[in-house]
Amino acid sequence: MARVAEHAAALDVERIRADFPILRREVHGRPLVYLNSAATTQKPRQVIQALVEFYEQHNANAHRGVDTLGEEATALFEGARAKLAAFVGAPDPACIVFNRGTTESINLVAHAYGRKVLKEGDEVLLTQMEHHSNMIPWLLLAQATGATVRHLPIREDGTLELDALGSFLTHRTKIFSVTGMSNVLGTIPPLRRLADAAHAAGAVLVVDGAQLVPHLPVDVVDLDVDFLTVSGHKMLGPTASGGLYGRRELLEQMDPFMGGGEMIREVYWDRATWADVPWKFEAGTMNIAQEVGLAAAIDYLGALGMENVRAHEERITAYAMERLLDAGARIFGPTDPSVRSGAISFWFKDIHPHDLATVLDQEGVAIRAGHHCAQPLMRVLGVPATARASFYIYNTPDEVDALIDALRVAERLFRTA
Amino acid sequence: MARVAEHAAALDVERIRADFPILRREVHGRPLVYLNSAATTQKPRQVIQALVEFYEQHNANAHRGVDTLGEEATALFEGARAKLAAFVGAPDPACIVFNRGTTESINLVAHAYGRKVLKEGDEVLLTQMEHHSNMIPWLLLAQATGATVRHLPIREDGTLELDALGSFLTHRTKIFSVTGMSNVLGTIPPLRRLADAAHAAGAVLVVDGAQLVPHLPVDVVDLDVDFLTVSGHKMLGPTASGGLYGRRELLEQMDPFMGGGEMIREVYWDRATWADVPWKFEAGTMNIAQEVGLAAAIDYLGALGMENVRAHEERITAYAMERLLDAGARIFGPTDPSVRSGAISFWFKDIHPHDLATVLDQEGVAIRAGHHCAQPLMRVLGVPATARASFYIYNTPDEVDALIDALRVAERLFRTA
Amino acid sequence: MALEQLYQEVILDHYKNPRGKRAVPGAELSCSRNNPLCGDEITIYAHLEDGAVADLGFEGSGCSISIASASMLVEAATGRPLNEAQDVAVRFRAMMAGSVEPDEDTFGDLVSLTGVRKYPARIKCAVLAWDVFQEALSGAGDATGDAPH
Amino acid sequence: MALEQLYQEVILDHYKNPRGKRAVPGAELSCSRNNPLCGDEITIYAHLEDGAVADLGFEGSGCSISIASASMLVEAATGRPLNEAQDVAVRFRAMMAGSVEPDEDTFGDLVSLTGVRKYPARIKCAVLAWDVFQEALSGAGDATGDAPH
Ligand SMILES: Cc1ncc(COP(=O)(O)O)c(C=O)c1O
Ligand SMILES: Cc1ncc(COP(=O)(O)O)c(C=O)c1O
Repeated sequence: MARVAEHAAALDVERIRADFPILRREVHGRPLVYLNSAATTQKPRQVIQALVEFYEQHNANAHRGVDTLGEEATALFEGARAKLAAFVGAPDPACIVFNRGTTESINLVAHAYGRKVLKEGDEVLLTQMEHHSNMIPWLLLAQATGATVRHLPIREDGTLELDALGSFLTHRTKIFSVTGMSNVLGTIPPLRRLADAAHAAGAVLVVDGAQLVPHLPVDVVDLDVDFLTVSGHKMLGPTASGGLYGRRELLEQMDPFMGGGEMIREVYWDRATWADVPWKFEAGTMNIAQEVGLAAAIDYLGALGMENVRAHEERITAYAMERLLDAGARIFGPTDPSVRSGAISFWFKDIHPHDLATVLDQEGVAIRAGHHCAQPLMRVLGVPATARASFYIYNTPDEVDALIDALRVAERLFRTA
Repeated sequence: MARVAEHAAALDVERIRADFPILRREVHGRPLVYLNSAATTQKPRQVIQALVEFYEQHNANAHRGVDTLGEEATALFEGARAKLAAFVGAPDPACIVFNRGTTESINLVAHAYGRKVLKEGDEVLLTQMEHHSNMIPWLLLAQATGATVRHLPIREDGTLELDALGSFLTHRTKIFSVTGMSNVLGTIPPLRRLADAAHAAGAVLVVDGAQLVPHLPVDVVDLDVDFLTVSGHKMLGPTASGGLYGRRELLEQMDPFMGGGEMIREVYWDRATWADVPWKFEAGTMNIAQEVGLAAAIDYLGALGMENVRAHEERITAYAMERLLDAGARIFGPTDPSVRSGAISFWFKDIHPHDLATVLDQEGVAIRAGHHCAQPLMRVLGVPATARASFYIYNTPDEVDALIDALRVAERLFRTA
Repeated sequence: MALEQLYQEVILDHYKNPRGKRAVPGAELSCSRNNPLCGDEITIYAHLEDGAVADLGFEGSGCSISIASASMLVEAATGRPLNEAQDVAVRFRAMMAGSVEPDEDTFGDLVSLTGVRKYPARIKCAVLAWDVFQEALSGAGDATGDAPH
Repeated sequence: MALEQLYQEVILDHYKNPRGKRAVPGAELSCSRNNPLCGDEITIYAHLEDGAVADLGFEGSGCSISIASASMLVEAATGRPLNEAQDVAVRFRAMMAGSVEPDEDTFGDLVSLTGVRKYPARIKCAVLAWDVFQEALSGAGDATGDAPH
């Protein structure tokens, strides 16, 4: 990780900020300080413009027409697929299935791969720090198949208990699904090592890339992962954009997920055959404009360079952690910025995170408070909820200062008299 | 139907056209004549602007934050739900589940209702004129449950063979799923009658509203349907907008469809409980901006008045059918414009629809050619494909003339020497 | 200023010194519920005598609004006949929904919670204890899936 | 004008008077495939003798481009040794993909199909018969799910 930072160029954050119209907004009379990019990122004008241009110039249904608009829309949609493939290092655009994001992608894998592969007595391995979107689909799958779901523990410092891997990842494990970057703790697990271990045990490795893909350079071939999910809305793209990378042989073996128009080859009253991958998994009218918008987001990130994105976040995370600790906050997860993400969960002066978020909002500072869709992890951490500040390419050290100032306001308000 | 047209006000089509930026486009040097709204409609600036405004002013994840942006995004998203509920006459916004459109909605019902209810020997009744999106999910369901899928025949004139209803809809039928308006034939089945028959047989009625909802006033209570699907992209809304109306008691009984964040109440390692409807069916980050865009589309249609929309389409359909028949086209489906939609499938001078569409495109006229995601219906009609022109609020009689002129060009080109 | 209106003295006081924050010995009615947005959880215990709420208490963890509201609930409902207590709950919810005006005589300290009305995401915090209370009174607590875990 | 370039005389001629539009008696190889976009379906029949394509024919319905292309395929491949026939197919596909330049000597009438390259959605029509032909030659026709129905 440290290597990334060394040869990285600094982002021109002022210029970046100028691309995000919403950052000129005021909240309660204060300039918006948006520290909630782990929930969803803001969108640059280039992405918004791509949507406008699609709807004003090229809007049509994809893969259905021989008319000019239809061909343009198809070319833009398939062009977006090639861009996303290149962005994650996929060898072939056919390995990219488009859909709404990580949640739909994991449901797709659980349904189309899991139901085919799992039998009673088999196991799905998760970790203790998964998002509900990487838990519930497996729970439902386990109920449907008689398989069992297990959870690799985390250590005190918020990293995975890798010493226990051998006893959790066994010949019974058919699927190992793990976050590439924890949305609560910021932890970045050693994916290549997990992939090797999974493969040695005869399991596939599914990576929840919701937080990973927006924040780190990713190469599915280097990492040797079998599935990787992408949430477009967390990487400057529109809501309802994103998809799933899958190893081609696996995608080809899999059953369809949803049925409908376009995912078929031939349909008879009582049977049907399926289209080639990836279209086998794309039923009905897709999120065409959204994926075209995501392509613009990928262009934007590509121009910045993902190594530089990462270096910027590492710097701002280091500064934020220092100031938060100084201010008396308790931080959950690894404390070394070079091995973690810029999503910082904390607990401050025994003020309930909900109260904290409300007070901060009055000061213009948007953070997230709650269980972050990770209720079981909250129980492990021994708190009902945490406050979370998270950073992206448009955040500045001044905004960290604004966060700290706002925390002081909350402290004064809630100080026990 | 005739009643609707009588007291309807004429649409100010020139003013409407000015709202659609894409209609100023040229194709091969000719003004675009877009006659493919049954595939997807164009978008007015009001809808595009709603998207821009969302991303520039209010973008945040819904239902997750106590910050100002989060509350604004949530209010806009839930406001869109209330608008869609009112638009289809749903008694309560909680009856509206958001998702990508008709295909996802039918998959949801097949999965969350069908898998719960169907047993071996049970039947799902469809008709011969369904879209693949209203066939494949039931085929997959039948494979998973051992149930059988049957198809109510159509008559020569493209209407349903209602005399056969009694023998197809029996005590074995648990689900009757029918299009509200055929995308190939234009047929509008008598939904209330079908609902009554379904209920008398102890089945639920699912209506594929992809074509219906954009083109006719709809009231789910009057029609007494149990489920109705909505495709936002076919009614001026963004791609990836729309959803499902479901009778509340049914939604409450149903299992979840996809699992993930937000659709839960409490999550433990080995079990979970679900959120109230409709959120039980909305996992992960939803299509927030898209539903907000759909709300703007509903406002737009509401201001025009759906009765006036229908009256306009009836008039232009009558004119188009007259001119097509004059020109020597063979039209599939009912020929009385007052009982059908403005989607007109035809066969012209034995020119293959694909060739026809290519020639028309050169003349600026966009139509659809193919099997329209209804391969089995094509076999019933005895053709490999049809050409289809379809109309919406922005189409004019002049555009019908342009279609006819372009057909003449094709005729000259393909005339047997 | 807005913050002081939300976090009024009386709210912070109830938060820091909650009334009746204890399990009630011999409570016939008890019920637990969580707020899925934030994970807050409140359990209500009620002991009835002669058709009145003789003793009332709560346990749980939550933000200042949810704890203060629970504490005020204990004050407002203890000692009341069942139907009166139920009535207060109904009217409090109406006040939070904006359909009933706050009135010091009826609502006492509870009036201070109307500041929350401007924060839609926090209204759930203010009514959480009341949800649980109403469920406990209806005896429904055991039948639903929301029993204490 | 663009239309005339797409629908050249020679294409329309092959469309209206397709060569070899018939089942081939005694064909050892046959294969069927459809274009899922439009429903067009082509079946190819080939009879081999001494390692050469002795007789070739097709049946099916389709647009002018797919029928003309099938007809030209019959002309181009009949009589050729298997490996040469396979080679024509590979080079035709390369020409349609734009990676090989059209050349009248090699391709004959097939050159007329390069007008289709400007219409991405129609390229599938032009190569449909060739897909089926290659599949038939590879003997794979029976193994896939794409056998005639
Ligand atoms: C780690 C993680 N996994 C999954 C998700 C869900 O992803 P999506 O919002 O794309 O469904 C999120 C974000 O909410 C996340 O942070
Ligand atoms: C009758 C009918 N049903 C279903 C669909 C599929 O709907 P969607 O595109 O919203 O998935 C369509 C349109 O493609 C349609 O016309």
